[in-house]
Amino acid sequence: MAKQPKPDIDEKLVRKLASLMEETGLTEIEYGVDGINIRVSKSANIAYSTAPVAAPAVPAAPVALEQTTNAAAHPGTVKSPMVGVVYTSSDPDSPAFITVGDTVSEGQTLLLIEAMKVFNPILAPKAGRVTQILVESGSPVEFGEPLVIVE
Amino acid sequence: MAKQPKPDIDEKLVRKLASLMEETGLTEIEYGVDGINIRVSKSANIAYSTAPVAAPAVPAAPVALEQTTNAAAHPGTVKSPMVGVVYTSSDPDSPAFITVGDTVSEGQTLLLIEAMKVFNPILAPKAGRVTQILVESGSPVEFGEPLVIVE
Amino acid sequence: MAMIEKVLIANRGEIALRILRACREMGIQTVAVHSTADVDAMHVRLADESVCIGPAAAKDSYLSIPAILSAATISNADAIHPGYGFLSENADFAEMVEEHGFTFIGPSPDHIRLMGDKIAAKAAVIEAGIPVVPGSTGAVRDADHALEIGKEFGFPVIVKATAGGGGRGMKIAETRDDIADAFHFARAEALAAFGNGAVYIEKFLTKPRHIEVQVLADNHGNVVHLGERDCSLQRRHQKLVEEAPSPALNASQRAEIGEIVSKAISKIGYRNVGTIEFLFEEGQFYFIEMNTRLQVEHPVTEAICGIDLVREMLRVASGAPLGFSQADIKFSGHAIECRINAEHPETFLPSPGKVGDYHAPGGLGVRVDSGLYSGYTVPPHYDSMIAKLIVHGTNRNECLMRLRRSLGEFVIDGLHTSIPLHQKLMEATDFINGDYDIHWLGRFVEKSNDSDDE
Amino acid sequence: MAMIEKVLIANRGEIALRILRACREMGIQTVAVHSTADVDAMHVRLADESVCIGPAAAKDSYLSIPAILSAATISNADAIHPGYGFLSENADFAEMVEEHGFTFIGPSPDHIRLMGDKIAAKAAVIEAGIPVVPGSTGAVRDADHALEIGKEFGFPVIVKATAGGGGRGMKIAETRDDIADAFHFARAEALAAFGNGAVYIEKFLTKPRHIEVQVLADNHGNVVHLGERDCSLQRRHQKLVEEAPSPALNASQRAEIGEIVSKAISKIGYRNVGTIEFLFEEGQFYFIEMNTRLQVEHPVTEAICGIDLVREMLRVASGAPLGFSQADIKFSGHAIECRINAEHPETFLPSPGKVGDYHAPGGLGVRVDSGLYSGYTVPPHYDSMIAKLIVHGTNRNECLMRLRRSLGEFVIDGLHTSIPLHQKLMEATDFINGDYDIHWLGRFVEKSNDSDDE
Repeated sequence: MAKQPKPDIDEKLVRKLASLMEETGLTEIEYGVDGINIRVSKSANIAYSTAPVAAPAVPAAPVALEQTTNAAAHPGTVKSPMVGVVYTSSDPDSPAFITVGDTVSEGQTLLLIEAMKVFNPILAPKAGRVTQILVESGSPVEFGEPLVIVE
Repeated sequence: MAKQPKPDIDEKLVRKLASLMEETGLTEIEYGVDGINIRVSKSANIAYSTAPVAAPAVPAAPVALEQTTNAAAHPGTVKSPMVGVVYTSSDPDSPAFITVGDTVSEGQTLLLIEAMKVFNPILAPKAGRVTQILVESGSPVEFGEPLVIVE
Repeated sequence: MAMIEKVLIANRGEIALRILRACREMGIQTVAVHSTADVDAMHVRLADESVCIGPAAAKDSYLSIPAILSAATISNADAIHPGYGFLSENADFAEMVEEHGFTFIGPSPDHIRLMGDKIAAKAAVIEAGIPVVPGSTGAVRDADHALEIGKEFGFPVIVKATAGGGGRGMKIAETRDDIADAFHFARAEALAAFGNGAVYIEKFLTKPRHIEVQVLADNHGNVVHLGERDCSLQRRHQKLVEEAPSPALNASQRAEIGEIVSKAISKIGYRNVGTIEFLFEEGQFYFIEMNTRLQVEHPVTEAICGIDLVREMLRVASGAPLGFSQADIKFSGHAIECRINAEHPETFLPSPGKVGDYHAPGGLGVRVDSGLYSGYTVPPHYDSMIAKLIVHGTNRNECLMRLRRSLGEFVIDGLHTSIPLHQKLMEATDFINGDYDIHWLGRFVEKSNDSDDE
Repeated sequence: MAMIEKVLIANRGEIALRILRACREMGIQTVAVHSTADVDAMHVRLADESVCIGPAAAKDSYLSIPAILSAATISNADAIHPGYGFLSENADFAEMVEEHGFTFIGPSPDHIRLMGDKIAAKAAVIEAGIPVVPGSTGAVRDADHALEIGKEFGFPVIVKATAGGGGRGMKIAETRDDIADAFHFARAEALAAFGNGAVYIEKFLTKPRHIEVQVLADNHGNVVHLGERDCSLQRRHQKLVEEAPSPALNASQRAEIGEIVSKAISKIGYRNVGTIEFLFEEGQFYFIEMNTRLQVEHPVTEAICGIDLVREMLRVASGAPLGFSQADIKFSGHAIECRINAEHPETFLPSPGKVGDYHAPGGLGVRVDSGLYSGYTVPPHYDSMIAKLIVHGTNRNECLMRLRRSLGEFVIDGLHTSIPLHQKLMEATDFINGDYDIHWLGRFVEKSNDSDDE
C-alpha cells in the first residue's frame, strides 16, 4: 500500500467524542488539539439511532459503514443484483475470477452469487481495472450491496 | 494545562458548550483557546407547534390572544395576582375606579378581584396614566392575566 | 417439529412490527427483510438482523420468492412468517418454504391452495357443513320452476345466465310477482348476448353485513373459534373499521356459527389461524371465502379474547398443542379497530411522504399498532395503511367514547390521513346504533363529502 | 347527587391526563388548572377549558386552596378531582370543596381526616378487624415480661422507648436468647436519653413485602376489593415497580385478606376508592396505613380486573351505585407498572429539561400513561415521574417478556430516565423469580452501580 506510514487514527479519541455526542445529543463536534484535528458529526436521520433499538441491528462498525457508503456512491461500483452468497471462484480449488489490479473487459465474470442453489455470474458492466474487491468468498450479500469497484 | 502529555479530550469543555447551547438555544458553537479549538452544533429542534389538541382549548380568537401577549409583554402592565372575578367598581351602582386616560397615583385602587368571597384590591404599582383597561367587570381572570396598562 | 428460534418476517409495515413484537416476547430471534425503500422502517431498526432483498417494487422484493428464501438461508432462520398480503396466501411459496427446510408459519400449502380456488373452496365448505348462498343446480326449466325455486330460497332472488358475465343476462326478482318477468328477461338477454338461454337462480342479499369467524387449530386435532368480527364498514371492498363482537349477533347465534365453523375446520383438517368470511342477512350466514392467514383486523379478536394470535401461530407452527379449549375462551367487552391510511379523508388520494410530529394516543384500553415515527417517510410503493388504532371497552358505548377520545389525541403531521373520516364516523347515528351493512360506508362517504361541499 | 357534568382536575402531569381521559370517555367536560410552568402540559392542551392558578411553586398553585376553588367557581365546574399528592389527602380541602357546593371526587373529609391521623387510623382499623403489627400495651415490666411478650409475638421483636424517637432507645432481639439484653439495653438508653426508662415491644419484620389492597365503595353500602398490588420494589420509600397479583400470594390468601378489608371498609363506612397498605411477612399481613385517594399504581389493578377506577370514582361521586358485586370481579393475567422518572438511572439526580424524540411503545398488552411529547419541557419544580409503562400478559412470564420488549422500544431523548434501570431490573434473577422484599431494590441499585464502576 502506501510508502510512508500514515498517521494512525486514535480510535479512543473518536470513540470518546462519539460517546460525548451520544450523551449530549450533539450532532457535530469538531476538536483540535496538539496538531490533531477531529470533527465528528451525525446526520439528522441517524439521530434516531439512539432510538428504539433493543438489540443492535446488523453488526457493522461505524467505520465499515462509512466505507460501504463511500463504495456505494462510487460510480464504478458493481452492486449485488440479488440476495445470496457470493463466491470469488467457480469452485474452492480454482483461482479467483479476479484480483485487485486486474484489467477486466465488459461482460467478464467477476463473481458468482448463489441464490436458491443457482449460481448467478456477476459480469463486469464495462471494461476497466479492478481497484477494490469488497466481499469475501462464501459471505452473504444483500440486494444492492457493493461487491467490486471497476475503474 | 500540561505541556505535552497525550492529547486528550477535555470533556468538561465540550459538556460546558453543550449545556451552554441548551441554555442559550444556539445550534452551533465554535470555541478556540490555548491551542484548543472546539466547535459544537446541534440540529434545530422542530417546535411542537401543531399540538395534540382534540377540542380547541380555552376559546380565544387568535387576535385576542395576540393582544393579550402584547399586553403581557408591556412594561406598564398590571397583572392579576390571583385567579378570580374582576370588578371595576366597588358595587354595581358606583362609578368605575378608573377609566382610560385617568392619571393614577401609586397605591391607588384600580380594580377588585373576588376570590373565595373576598374582594382583593388591585393597586397601581406606580403613578402614571391608564392607557388600557383589558378586562370587563364581572369577568373571570386567571393568575398572571393582564388587567390594566399604566404608563 | 422443534421450537422455533429464529423467524424471518416476510412482510413490511405494521404487521412486520406486530410479528417482531410477538417473537421478541417469546425470546425468538428476528430477521427483517426489506426493500431499498424500507431501510428506515421501524421493524428493520428493531430486528435482530435485517437483509435488503430487492428494490422498492414489491414484485422484486416482498413478492420475490428466491430473494426471501435466500435471505432465510444466509441468516439461518428456521421459520418464515408471511404476514398478510404479499406471499401469505401463495401455496407455491408455502411449499417452497417447507421444501427448503424452513417452517412456514401458517396452514399447509394444500389448504392454502384449496381455499384459493373459489369453486373448490365452496365445494369443500359445503361438504363440511358451512352454509353458502343457495343457488339452483342445473338450468331453470320455465317460469313455474323459477317460482318454485324462488319460494324455496325466499325473495329476492337473482336470475343469472349460466354462460353469463359482466352483469349481462342478470335480473333481480324482488318478490314472487316479479319472478316470471325476471326469468323471461334474463333468458332473452342471455340468449341474445351469449347465444345460450340457460339461466340459474341464486338467493339475492340486499343489505348483508360482512361477518367473519376467527379459527385457530393445532396439528393435534384441536380446533377453537374465537368469535366473530363485523367488517361491514367497507368502501370499494376495502375494510375501514372492524369490531368484535358484531352488534348484529347475540350469544346463541355466535355459539352456533362458531360451532359450525369449528366442526368444518376440523373436518377439513386445517391448521393454524384462519378466517371464514360470511355475508349475514336476516339471521342467516352465507359463506364468501376463507382467508388462510392472519388478518389485518385480528387485534379486535385479541382484545375481547385475551389471546395473542401471533404467539399462537408461532406455537402451533412449532408443533405445540393449543393451551386451551373452547370452554376456556371467554369474550369480554367490546373492541373496535380503525385503520388509519395515508390518504385524503375525502378524496382518498394516497398521501405518502415525510411524517412530521407523530404522537400516538395512550391510556387505558388503547392499543396502537404502527411502524410510524417522527421523521419517517411513508414510501409511495405500498399499501396506504400506516396505523391501526384498536380500542377496548367493557361495552360498545364505552368503546365508542374511548375511540373518540383517542382519535382526538392522535397526531400524525405532514400527511393526510383517514383520522378525520373516522372522527366523522364516530358521530354517525347509524354507526353508533350498529345499524349498517356493507353498502353503508360508501353512501356515508358520498353524503358526507356532498354536505361538506355545500 | 346529580350527574357530574364538568370536572376541575386539581392536579398536573400524567394523572391529570389520566383523569381527563376518563372524563372525556364519559362525556364530562374538563377544566385543567395549571401553574405558569405547566402552560404547555398535554392535559392543559387537551382540556375543554384551562385556568392558570398561580406561579410555578406548588404552594402558590397546586396547593393553593383559594386559587383552585376560585378556578372552579369561574369555570362553573361542579366537581373537583384531586388526583394523588398535592391536596388529595387534605381533609380541609375536601371539606371546603363541599362547602363551596362542589362535589369532591373522593372519600368524605371525615374519612380523610381519620386516616391521616396515624394513631386514630390504627385504632379504627383494629376495631374494624384489620391486622396490625403486634405491640405490647403499656410498659414492659422486666426481662421476664419481655420474654413472655416476645414468645407471644414470635421473634425477632424490637424493644422501643415509650418516650423515644430518632432511633434511640431501640434494640432488636433476634431470638429469645437476646431478649433480656435487648430489654436492659433499651431501658438504659431510654433512661439516659429521655429520662424515662419505659419501653414497649413490637414484632419486628426483617424482610417484609409491601402489599396493598385496593377497595372501591359507593354511597349505598356496596364495597368490593379489587385484589392486591405488590409494591415492594421501593428505594428510599419511593415505589419504582408495582405488580398485580403479588407473586407472594395465592388465591385463598387474596380472597381472605380481601374479605377482611372489605368488611373493615364497610364497618368504617368509607366511600370511593382507597387502598389499605400492609407489610406482609411469612403469610401474615400487618397494617401500615390507608391511602384515601387514587394511587399512582392503580393501572395494574385496572389491567387485571378490567375496571376503570377513575370512571368508578366519578360514578360513585355522582351518587351511582357500583355496577358489580364482588362475585363479578375476575382477576385475569398479570400486570406490571414501571414508573419512569426524569432522573439519572444510577445517581438518581433529577433530569428535567427539553424532550427530544419521544416515542412510546405500542402493540398488544401495552399501556402508556404520560403527558410527554417531543419538544415538551419537563419543568424542574415538581415530581420527576414523567411516564408510566403498564404491561399486561396472561401470566407473569409473558408480562416480563412484554415489558422487556416495550422498554426496548421506548424512546425519550434529551433527558436521563429510569428506563435503563428498569431494563436491568428485568434481567435480575430475584425479580424474575418474584423473590424480593422492601429492602431488595436499594441493595440491587447499590450492587448494580458498584459493578458498573469496575
